[in-house]
Amino acid sequence: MNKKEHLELYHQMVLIRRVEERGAELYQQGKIGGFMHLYIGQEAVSTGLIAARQSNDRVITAYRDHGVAINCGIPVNEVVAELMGKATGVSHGKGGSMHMADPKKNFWGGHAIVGAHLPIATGMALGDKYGNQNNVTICMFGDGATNIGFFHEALNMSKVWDLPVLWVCENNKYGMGTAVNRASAVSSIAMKARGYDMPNECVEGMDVMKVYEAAQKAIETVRSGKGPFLLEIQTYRFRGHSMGDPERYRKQEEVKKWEESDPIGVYRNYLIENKIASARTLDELDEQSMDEVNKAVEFAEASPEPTMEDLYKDVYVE
Amino acid sequence: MNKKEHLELYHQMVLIRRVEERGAELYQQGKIGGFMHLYIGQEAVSTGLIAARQSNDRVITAYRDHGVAINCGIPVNEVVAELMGKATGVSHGKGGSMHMADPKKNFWGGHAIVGAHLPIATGMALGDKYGNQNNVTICMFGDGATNIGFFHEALNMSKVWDLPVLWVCENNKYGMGTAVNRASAVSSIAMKARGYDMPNECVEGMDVMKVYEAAQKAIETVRSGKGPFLLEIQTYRFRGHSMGDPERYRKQEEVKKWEESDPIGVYRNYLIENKIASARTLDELDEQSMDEVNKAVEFAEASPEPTMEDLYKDVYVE
Amino acid sequence: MSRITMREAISQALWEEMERDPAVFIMGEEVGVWGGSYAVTKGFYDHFGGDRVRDTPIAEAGIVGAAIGAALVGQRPVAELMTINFAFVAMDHIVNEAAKLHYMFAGQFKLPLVIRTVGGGGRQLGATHSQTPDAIFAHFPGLKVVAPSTPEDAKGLLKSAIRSDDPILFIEHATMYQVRGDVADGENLIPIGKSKIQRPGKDVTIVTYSKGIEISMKAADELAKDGVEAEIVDLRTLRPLDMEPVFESFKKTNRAVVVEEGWKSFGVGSEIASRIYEECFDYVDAPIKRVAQDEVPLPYNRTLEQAALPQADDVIAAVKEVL
Amino acid sequence: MSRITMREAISQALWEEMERDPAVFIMGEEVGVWGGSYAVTKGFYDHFGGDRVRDTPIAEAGIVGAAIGAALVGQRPVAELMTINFAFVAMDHIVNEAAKLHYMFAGQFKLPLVIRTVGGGGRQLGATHSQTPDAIFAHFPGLKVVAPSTPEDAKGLLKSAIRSDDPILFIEHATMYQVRGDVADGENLIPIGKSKIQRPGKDVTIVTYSKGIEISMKAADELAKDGVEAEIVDLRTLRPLDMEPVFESFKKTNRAVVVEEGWKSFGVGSEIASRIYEECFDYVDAPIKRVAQDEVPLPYNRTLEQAALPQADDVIAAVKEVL
Ligand SMILES: Cc1ncc(C[n+]2csc(CCOP(=O)(O)OP(=O)(O)O)c2C)c(N)n1
Ligand SMILES: Cc1ncc(C[n+]2csc(CCOP(=O)(O)OP(=O)(O)O)c2C)c(N)n1
Ligand SMILES: [Mg+2]
Ligand SMILES: [Mg+2]
Repeated sequence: MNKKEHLELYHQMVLIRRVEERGAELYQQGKIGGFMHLYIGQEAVSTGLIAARQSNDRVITAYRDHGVAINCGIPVNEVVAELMGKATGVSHGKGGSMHMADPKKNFWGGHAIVGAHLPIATGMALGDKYGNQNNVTICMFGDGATNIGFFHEALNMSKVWDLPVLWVCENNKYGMGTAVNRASAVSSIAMKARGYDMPNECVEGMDVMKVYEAAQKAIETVRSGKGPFLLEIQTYRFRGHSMGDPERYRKQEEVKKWEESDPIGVYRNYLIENKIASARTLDELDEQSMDEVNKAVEFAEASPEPTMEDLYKDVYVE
Repeated sequence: MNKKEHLELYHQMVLIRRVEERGAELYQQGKIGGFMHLYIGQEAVSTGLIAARQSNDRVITAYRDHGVAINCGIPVNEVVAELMGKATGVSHGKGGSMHMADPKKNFWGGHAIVGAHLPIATGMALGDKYGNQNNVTICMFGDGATNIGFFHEALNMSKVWDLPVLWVCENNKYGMGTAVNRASAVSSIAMKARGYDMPNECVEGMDVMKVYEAAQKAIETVRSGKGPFLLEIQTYRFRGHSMGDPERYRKQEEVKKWEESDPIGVYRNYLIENKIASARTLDELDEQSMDEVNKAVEFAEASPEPTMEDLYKDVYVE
Repeated sequence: MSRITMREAISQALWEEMERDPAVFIMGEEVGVWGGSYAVTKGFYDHFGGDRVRDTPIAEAGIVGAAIGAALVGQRPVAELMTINFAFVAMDHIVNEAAKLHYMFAGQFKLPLVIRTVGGGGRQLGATHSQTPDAIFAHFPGLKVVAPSTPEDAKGLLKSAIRSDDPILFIEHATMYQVRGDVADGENLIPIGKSKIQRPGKDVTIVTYSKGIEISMKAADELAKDGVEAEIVDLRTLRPLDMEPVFESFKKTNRAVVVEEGWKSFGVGSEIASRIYEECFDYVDAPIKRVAQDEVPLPYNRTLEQAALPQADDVIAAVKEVL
Repeated sequence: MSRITMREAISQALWEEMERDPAVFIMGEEVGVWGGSYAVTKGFYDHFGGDRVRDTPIAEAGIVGAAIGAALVGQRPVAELMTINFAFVAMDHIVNEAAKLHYMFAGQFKLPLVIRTVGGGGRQLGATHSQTPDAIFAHFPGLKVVAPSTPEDAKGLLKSAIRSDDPILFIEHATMYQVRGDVADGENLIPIGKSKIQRPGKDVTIVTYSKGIEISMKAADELAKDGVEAEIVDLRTLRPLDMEPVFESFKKTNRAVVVEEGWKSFGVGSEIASRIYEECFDYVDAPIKRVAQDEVPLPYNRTLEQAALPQADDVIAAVKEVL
């Protein structure tokens, strides 16, 4: 990875962080509605992962999707506008926080029913294999999602048919307020691959470079026709599950502890220590990101709402 | 196991065989309707398994349930009457072949939605544990059923909560016409236990004694509070999946090959070789079984149909 | 008598029944440590412990299936599905197991089971999380479907549901937890399957339930200003459906509007209207109107979402049309 | 023109579309080696191979989910659910994913997806395997629901469904595969969402679809002997619902009976009746009658099952009541 690429990753991570922080404010002000799940603390996961994809590789995830959208190249303007329900949003204000997608960027959403997008990912890979397309489908989901039947059906099918899917579990230790070991028979999600005889790996997710390397390897394996792969990425969310989480299920010390390995801090140190970038360059990127987010909020505020016509549009194609 | 017990097992196996053969005839004559799934070839599985339970242990299975019903102690009269839809049937003619049950015999059915009874079994064990009842729930299902989400959710929950369930997969090599390896990522069903960190074993199912021993051990483990256990039993169905199966998916040689280890023949040899019973005693039991089945058919034929009142009864308790 | 919220009423019902009967327990996602995603079971975990307020994996079919099993062996589980939108994930266990087992095995099995869940739109949750598909559950004989509109009803009906030996889907409305109302002190069991006049009137019959009551009450207040006295019938239970109070009211008013939050087609209104025509044909003075959700998946944008949902104004307009 | 069975018609539609468009493929339980549990895809596996006639594990949510995914990336899958009773297992993917994705993402996703399935009672399969719950699927905007009654319609509608870019639930009736009818040679695409007069008449309008056509035709034959000419409207598609031919017919006959195989409450008949009253109020000469299944889970016993199912006699009785 060259310097430019490194800075791009750093930029994405900071941009995500700023969008999320600003989103939280806008939510408090009532300018964003619905459920909103912040990605703060997990930025290295999708940033490293998606940096490793080719543009023809498809990405699909759950509702915690703002970061993923940004990593996939959706302009921050469109992300913020979607949060505010505007016609200029990536889903034209009809999807909201949980439902961002842009197939042109090979980002297939943003899905809010836990685990339901896993069989869909199987199908995307099936469709690609059927059509002789050499794409990899990258499907992200949480630790909690590995306990629902969809996970089982999707992983099994992908293996039976040797489909090009990379299954990526973001293990942030909780599904809402339920710790992994209270909901899953095995705390190591990667271990679940054994029931499908599927290659797998578990990687530390606060370090974007580690994620990137593991993702590259895994995507390569999948692309080479060896069938699906399950990648578990250990991470942590610094904020509540969604806005308005009483957080009775964990101690603030635990959160503090994890914050010490803030993925942005970790990466910043890495870049400086390895003389890839100076503190000043990074500071500039920080400022630039803040600026982009400010502009995005202005853009979104100034954008029109969807119209009554939009309300009745797109129920069907025909 | 003493001689009497051995003869009882032999008797049950032959009785099942005769009921199934006679059932096939009655079906051809149009006296039995709906779907009917014969247990011929698999008799050793439920016979050995259920012989190992205590009467307070609960049994629940899928639609291939005539044999299981007989092993649980449901009179053959009631089984045949149910097949013929009579009021004297174990489910009063409302359930039919796929839905026999008698909670007084701790037989909880007879369930026809593939895999749907697995979460129910988890719940029975949960209810028992919650109520401090030292019962084991024995849940039987096919190889095909291990690919549906219900299996995953049920096994995971049973392990997370350390419930007293014995999961028993009757691996008869096919789910309808689909061979195990065409539907399941792993051909060894026992291996699926690994994803739940669950103790497991695979045992040969054409030998009732092997099944009995494995079941005893497994039930003991479960009863001792060590949580759930997955027991895979290798078996084979000699007939089609249900009446009217074109059987395009397997060669007759394969069936022939398996018929060489007919569980009744295997057991008969064992009993004679080990001088537990003479051929003559066994012949007598064969005849007695035939007689019982003949009487059961007579009983069923002479039995009344349920009434119009029954049609509207039991939609609700209240 | 005390004035409490819907949330408190439901919470009290659960608490009292758990205190009364050790066979009653709660299971579902986030019911325990979190205290319920709508805070209904806040404090329960500490008081009753994790066995009686059981947090589950995210596995709706597993949850309902397990509740069925526990009910079969004699417990009285209250399974919570975080929202009714996730009930589709457990659909087989709700409509094809819970609704069938008692009948299919000729009465040998009992399922004293309550499935509590939360329906309704209006919170900008987008298409998959905003549904009011109550009607489709009410389609299945063997299941009972209850959806209360007041704290008193919620408490009394939930207590009855927990004591019932039949499987019951109990639907709360996500936007009504703060609704306040008077609730009688002491035990007040309300029988399941009885509709109720929520507001007496003589000019038009508004038949509705759950959230529909809220908007219909608002509409009735407005209409009263114009001298129109609407009688509002709260169905409370969609199956079994108690039409007697509806027929009685209609025979008096000769005009009806049915109000529901879900989509109109194949919804609650069509059933109610059909039955009124069948039973009161000679009393009909004007076509019965249905007020319901526009037939689109609900969008995120607030303006659009509110436009798609039925509002008091829609009820008023419908009443004016039938008058 | 050739006279073929429903099974042959459906089979031909699939075959021809697969020959025409390589993006079309079939997936489902036992569609391949077995040849389809209702023999609809017999011979397909040998001709098209296992990639285009894909046997799947028993995993209905997985099947529909995978079909959705394949559709999103440009294929045109025909997913088969062995029976509609198993559609509950895939309910979330049918009504909450397939029906929502196009709208929720503002038209960015297309889902050229057909879910073929088989409904209906009358084969002694017991409560969980004998349902006709078509109405509940028709409740969801975003999904189209087609249920043909003749070989010609089955073929023409299925071909249109496969070419449509919308997700379509295509419901066949388990007891109608042997029904014969004339099918035009060559390509005959029938548009989705158009009702049709299956039998002209002037005295009463019978509105129905799928199996209801069979029993209504029988009833009409009987009624004709008494000089009653029933006009039968075949809805063919439950969503979108084309009521124009119904209204036209009703304005002529002023009397209607709605016939469906499923349960009456919250079913198809209530929707049809409600719409007729709404649109043709001044033409109504008698209360519209609904003929439907008794509200019990279907029992195994044949006599009881047949008693619970709607029969031609029930239609005749209903017609006589409205006349
Ligand atoms: C089928 C279903 N059940 C329940 C929910 C409610 N819910 C939303 S997010 C969530 C927790 C998911 O946890 P995890 O998969 O670990 O993802 P994370 O939020 O940690 O990223 C739950 C229970 C849902 N959206 N869908
Ligand atoms: C959810 C569901 N899908 C499909 C079916 C149709 N079906 C009935 S039995 C069966 C095969 C099951 O195979 P397996 O679990 O191996 O049991 P076996 O018949 O071999 O005993 C299928 C697909 C069903 N009953 N339920
Ligand atoms: Mg998580
Ligand atoms: Mg099998």
